Amino acid sequence: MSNVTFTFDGQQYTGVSGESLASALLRNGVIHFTNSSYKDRPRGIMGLWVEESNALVNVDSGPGEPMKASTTIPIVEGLITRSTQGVGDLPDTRDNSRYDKSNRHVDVLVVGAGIAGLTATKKFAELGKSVILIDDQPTPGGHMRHLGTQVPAELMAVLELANVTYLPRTTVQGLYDQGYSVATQRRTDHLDANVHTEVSRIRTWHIRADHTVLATGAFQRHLVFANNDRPGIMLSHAAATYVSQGANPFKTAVVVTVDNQGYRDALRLHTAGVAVSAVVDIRETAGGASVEAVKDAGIRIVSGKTALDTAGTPTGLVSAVTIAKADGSEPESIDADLIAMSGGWTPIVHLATFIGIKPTWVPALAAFVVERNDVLTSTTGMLAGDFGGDDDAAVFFGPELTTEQALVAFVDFQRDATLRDFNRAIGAGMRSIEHVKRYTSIGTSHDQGKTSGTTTMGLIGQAIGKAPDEIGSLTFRPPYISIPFAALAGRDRGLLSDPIRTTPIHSWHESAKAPMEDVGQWKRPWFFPINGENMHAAVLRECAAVREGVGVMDASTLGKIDLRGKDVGKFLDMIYTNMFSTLKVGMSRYGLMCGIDGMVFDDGVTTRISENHWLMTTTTGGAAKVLDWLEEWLQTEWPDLEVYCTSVTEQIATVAIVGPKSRELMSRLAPDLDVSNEMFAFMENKYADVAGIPARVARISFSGELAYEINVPGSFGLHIWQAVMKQGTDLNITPYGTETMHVLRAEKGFVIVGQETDGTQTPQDLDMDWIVSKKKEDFIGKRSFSRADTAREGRHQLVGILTDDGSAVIPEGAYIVAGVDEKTAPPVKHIGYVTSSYDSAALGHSFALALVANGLARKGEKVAIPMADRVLTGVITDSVFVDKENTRRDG
Amino acid sequence: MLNIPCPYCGPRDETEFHYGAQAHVAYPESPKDLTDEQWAKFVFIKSNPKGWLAERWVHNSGCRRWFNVWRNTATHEFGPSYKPFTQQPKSPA
Amino acid sequence: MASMTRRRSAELPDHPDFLWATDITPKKAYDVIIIGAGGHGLATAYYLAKNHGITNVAILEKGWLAGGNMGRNTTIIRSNYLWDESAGIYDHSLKLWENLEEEVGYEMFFSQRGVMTLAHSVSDVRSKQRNYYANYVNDVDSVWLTPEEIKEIAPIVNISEDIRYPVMGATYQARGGIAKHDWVAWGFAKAAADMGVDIIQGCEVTGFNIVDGKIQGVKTNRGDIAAGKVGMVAAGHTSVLADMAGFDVPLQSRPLQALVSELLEQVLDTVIMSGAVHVYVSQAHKGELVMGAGTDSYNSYAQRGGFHVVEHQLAAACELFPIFERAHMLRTWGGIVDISPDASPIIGLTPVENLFINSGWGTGGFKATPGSGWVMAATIANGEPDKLAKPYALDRFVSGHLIDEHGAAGVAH
Amino acid sequence: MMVNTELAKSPLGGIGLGDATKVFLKEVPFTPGFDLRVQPGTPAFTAVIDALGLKLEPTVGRVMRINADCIVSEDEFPAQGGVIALCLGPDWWYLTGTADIQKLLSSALETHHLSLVDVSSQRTKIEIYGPSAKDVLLHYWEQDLREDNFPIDSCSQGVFAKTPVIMWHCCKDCYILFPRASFAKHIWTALTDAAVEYL
Repeated sequence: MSNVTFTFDGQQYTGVSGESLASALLRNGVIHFTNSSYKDRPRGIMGLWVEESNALVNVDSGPGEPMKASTTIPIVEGLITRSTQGVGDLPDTRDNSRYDKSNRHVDVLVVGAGIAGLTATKKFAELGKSVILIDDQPTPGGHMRHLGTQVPAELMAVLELANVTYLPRTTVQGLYDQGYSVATQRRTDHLDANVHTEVSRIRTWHIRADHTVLATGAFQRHLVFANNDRPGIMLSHAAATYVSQGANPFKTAVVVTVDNQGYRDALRLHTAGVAVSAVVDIRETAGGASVEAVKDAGIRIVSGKTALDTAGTPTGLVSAVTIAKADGSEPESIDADLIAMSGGWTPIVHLATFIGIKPTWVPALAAFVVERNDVLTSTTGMLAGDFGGDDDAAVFFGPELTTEQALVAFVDFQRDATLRDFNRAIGAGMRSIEHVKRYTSIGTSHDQGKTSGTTTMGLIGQAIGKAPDEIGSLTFRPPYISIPFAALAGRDRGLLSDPIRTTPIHSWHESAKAPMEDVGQWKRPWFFPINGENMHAAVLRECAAVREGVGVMDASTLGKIDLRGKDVGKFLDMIYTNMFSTLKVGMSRYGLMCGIDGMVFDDGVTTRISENHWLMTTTTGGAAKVLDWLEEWLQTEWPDLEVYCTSVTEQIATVAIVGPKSRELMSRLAPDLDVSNEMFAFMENKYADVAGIPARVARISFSGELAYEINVPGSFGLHIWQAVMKQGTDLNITPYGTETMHVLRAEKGFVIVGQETDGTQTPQDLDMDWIVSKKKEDFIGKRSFSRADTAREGRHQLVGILTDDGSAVIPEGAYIVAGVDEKTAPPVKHIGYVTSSYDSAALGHSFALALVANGLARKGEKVAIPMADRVLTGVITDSVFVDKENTRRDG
Repeated sequence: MLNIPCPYCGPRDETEFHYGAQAHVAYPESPKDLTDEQWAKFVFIKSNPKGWLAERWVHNSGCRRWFNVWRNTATHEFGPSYKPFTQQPKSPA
Repeated sequence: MASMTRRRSAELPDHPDFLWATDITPKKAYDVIIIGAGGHGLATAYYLAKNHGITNVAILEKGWLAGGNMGRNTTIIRSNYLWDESAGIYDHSLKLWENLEEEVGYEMFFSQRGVMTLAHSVSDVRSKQRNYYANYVNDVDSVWLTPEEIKEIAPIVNISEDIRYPVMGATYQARGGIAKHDWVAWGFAKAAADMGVDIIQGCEVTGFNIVDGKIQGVKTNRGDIAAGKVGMVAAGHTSVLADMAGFDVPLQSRPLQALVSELLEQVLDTVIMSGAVHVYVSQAHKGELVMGAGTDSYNSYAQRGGFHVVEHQLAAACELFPIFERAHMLRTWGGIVDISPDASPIIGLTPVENLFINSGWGTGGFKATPGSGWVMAATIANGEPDKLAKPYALDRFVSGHLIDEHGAAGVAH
Repeated sequence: MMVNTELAKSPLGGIGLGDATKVFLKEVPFTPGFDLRVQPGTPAFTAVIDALGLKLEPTVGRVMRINADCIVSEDEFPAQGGVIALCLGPDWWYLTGTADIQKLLSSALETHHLSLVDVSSQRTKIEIYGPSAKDVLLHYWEQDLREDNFPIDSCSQGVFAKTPVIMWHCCKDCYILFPRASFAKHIWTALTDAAVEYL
């Protein structure tokens, strides 16, 4: 036992290593710990562990932490703490501690390493079960630790067994369905400074146990009497434990009890050298070994009385207690600087109630207990009502008090909630425990009612003449004790906060300093600025290069699904709105998918590689969703279709070379490939060696320009890209990003699912009736087209908009008003909104796509776009702005 | 964190699955012959009882199979799980 | 955080000495029975009495008053929804909020501290901006904030470009804010009770008396009670009631989890929501951080969800608000929200004559409490949908005229 | 397909890290892989078994192999013509090894309804071995890795650091992850961050 130096409220103290901050402060004579949150009353340490609701601190040393119970903080050299008044503060600095998580499956989880928990561990370990034993104390033994008695050797021995994992300083925070528990382990706070930084400060355990044994023990309750909150008024079990461990600032004690625990603690105080003036017992008669022992020790026993009120010193410490009968009669004052309360035991039912178990009230024990023994969960020890025999508690929570006394009789210390508040709640009509809690805020503070819960229900019972269990059930919510946010974030911070997806060509994009766009989890190059260009300049340049020369884009993020089997065509005819079964081998076709509600859901190009082998592409964001969609229909509706789906998104890297000069570049990359229109037509696929790699080349265009998509195995993606850049140098090959891709497709009126659509557009709304098969008997979504609202005239339809001022780019999302003479000040009736809007190099003019009510019939009409700072005007046009005749795609 | 009994892989954490709501709602034989009301019922109405529900899950991070399982929505207790197009076990209720 | 002044939080004032009568024995018959003493049910009863003079009303509650989602939500109030229909009903509700404390005569801690909705990607910005412009034409107050302007209003937001999903902008509704849920419910309850409404707790509806397709009353665990009209305002339990009444509702009941921290010095004096990273947060009057996330994926009536949802939410919170790293999660809980296919409510008539429905508020019901009660009361009183409620009729699922607010819901589900 | 490693790049460039007496992590680039889909109990299934010379059992989680003893820290499987089959679903196997699997199955593919898709670039291969290998994995892997539940030559698909992976317990203290190529860097970052405490 070495000494350590620590700081509390700016003053240095010395304590014994291994003891708690609370213990060390009592050892140093600190009884007045802080003042209360709202009423500013002096308060001292009252408890022993997490039930403490007065003595909270902010920890300023180490990583720092607000609002910690001083009873749970192990003192270490250099510890710096500040008392709080029930409100924490958050430092502005980052917490650079490491936090992590780990997962375990186990046969049996035992919660609590008291005698009951150790006994259960022994039992299951000897049956050959794997056991995880979790305890929130630094060493095993539970109450025995506090009593200073030795844990039997045969129980200690189980900790050494190979099939037992013992986790001390670990708190089971939550118990969930199917034996799932969450625990937090404090791994470094008890260690002296400079712990290796690779060790996590707190580890969150996720444990799935076939069976969970709850041996969580119990807390002692306080009693509700006038001025029961003065420093020096403590739970008897806590006071006796501190004092017998040498942390003893007290001289004279009065023990106020409802059970024999008070007598046991009186003896411990007596033995430790505190003069016990009296044991005041609300019971008329008491018996048992501990009672006899108190008599033998010559300690005065007062029967049938309890504490009514206390007196204090000028600084507010308790100096005397007035005892009386429960009705307040026969008062007598006794001097004492320690009032030790034993109000009965409250078994720790938290974990049980988390999974919906309702504790039962046992009057003989004056406690809510949980007796459970089923496949998933069992209880033992004090939680199960085994109080070890002779407690013989009275059901008593406090004496009758006058209104004035009730004003200072505290039920919840940290919330400063008094019996008076409580009585007002009853008077106001509150009957449910939940209502009383909300009316008074009892039980909502940092300790979450660990001490006040049962007391509150008991008092309501007393007030309206019902048993505590008729008031409602004692229910708690996870976590058992508070947990730092960062600990629950674990490693999911910074880079790891969400997975980043990259293509095989990503390293090239990075070295080109391209700003990235987050598309789902993918990082995609947004644009490729050269010599300090801004985005607008870069995109105009990239667009022009593609329309006039040749550009290159990394299209590898598109979702790709390999489809095999004789029924793929038939299947796709149901999935897509248009016909696929007629597609010829070697050809590609654009397709649109709808949900059963008839609304556009995804789109992409699908290729028939061979008779029974197809390759579908999806939107970048839609890949997983579409694969799930296909599997759902195949597995749950049409299991007889011979179709297998395989994701090949990463298998295939796709490099698109686009623009009038792409043919020249393609022929350089693949000398053996005939790239003429005659031999290699639009939507055709060819196989050739490209830069030495066998590739599938497709004549697919998302820009309207002549284009070739080079598809190779992912591991060759970077090689192909580099070859394209090399071979294209003299053609001024121009890499472009997602923004330019968006502008180019918009100029052609091609939609982007998720930009032109928001889940409420049919193909017809997108002016794509051409892609809805009239021949097919059925396809997914078809039936919904004929619903009243879906079939009605005047739905929002995709059109173009040209602003009168060609230099003004309408903000995307802006709403549109019919005519320019209409009122434009809000509230104003709108006819639609802008989905896409860009400046266009090709047009030398800005342009936009929009969804407008009855828009197709409105082409040529003037519109206004009202915004807070200005009103733009323009005209509704066709949604295709460039190359309406589709001549450019063939070069 | 539910522990969901996949009939192919055994019990796995909820995070490996996607939910599919009420089981045994088949795509209509001939949608075009349904009234709008009947079609709306197929599209939008899924059973939502408090208690035992035969529901669909897909083990999409595992074997990728869809399956059905009885689950009590009031207690999160699982009953038997079973493959599509196999005999439905009777409700544990 | 120099620009941030930290305030100590204050104790709340006392509730009144008397709230409502308890242990009421139900009468044999009422003009109107409201099923569910949640916020919307209480507000419905209040406006039935106040706006329509109908006071022979009973509210039947199987548990305790405001013990459902009203007692366990994150209390965010805003009206900056996307569609015109939504702007109509939610902004009506917000206007009612703005005079509610005075009108009802009860402190509700209604605080118009603003609601900020962050955007984290190019497409996220696009859809949030559309929302912003939609609010503009509907005359719902809304502004667009740059990251720097966000920092002005909420200095604790991390606007660094290096985080996984950088903050690229936000919509901000200054009139939005929070209120204290219990106080709101109790205010409505007290005012309704004062006007003669019977609030009957621990009274569970076990069936309906329906003759020739017309409601006659309800069966309860405390006997049959006759009624001219019945309103179902039972949130997550609506499907169970509809089953008893013999019709279908397109609802799924899902767990929605929320959590609070311990009391902390004030560091956040607005409401911040981020659909992209699934977190929303405000700091309540006493100083606790109140946070919510997305719903769990499966149907449940168990009032609890998966812990992984909470862990994900706190990870997101630490990224967005580094100062929260050391804050403690003090309590988590789960509610049961009734999710409709288009994330919009279902209000109006049912196939049973004189049986009315108000449900499907999903994750967003609290903000609508007064507006929902207002239109439901009018619908019940007049026997036909209030004009603001018309678009939300059950038949929209047949016609296909959905009001798809998924994008605008607190968290994109 | 034989990989021209001159021109090919693996997602992690064959990086390795650690200490075999504790835990060692490394990427094994260019491991061939195929997704096989075939319905057990069909002629197609029999044809596959004959062609591979490996009696596939349709038990999800079972790994079967011939001529393919796993020798950790060797970049190649020792024997030529080795085939390893990881059963991922009731009609789904992930095939890897040194054999020319495409060639072995080519005739079966012509005559039967089955699907064999080259996914060699879809996934990469990361070996994690050493006494602490399991502990490192359990920081992210929520499935049960206890030997009786996940013995040698078990495999499983699941979520690892929020990404989809195939996990194979290939021999004592040795596990192999097959992550999707696009997530490889993320998984490597996650693994090395978790490994720090054990090195």
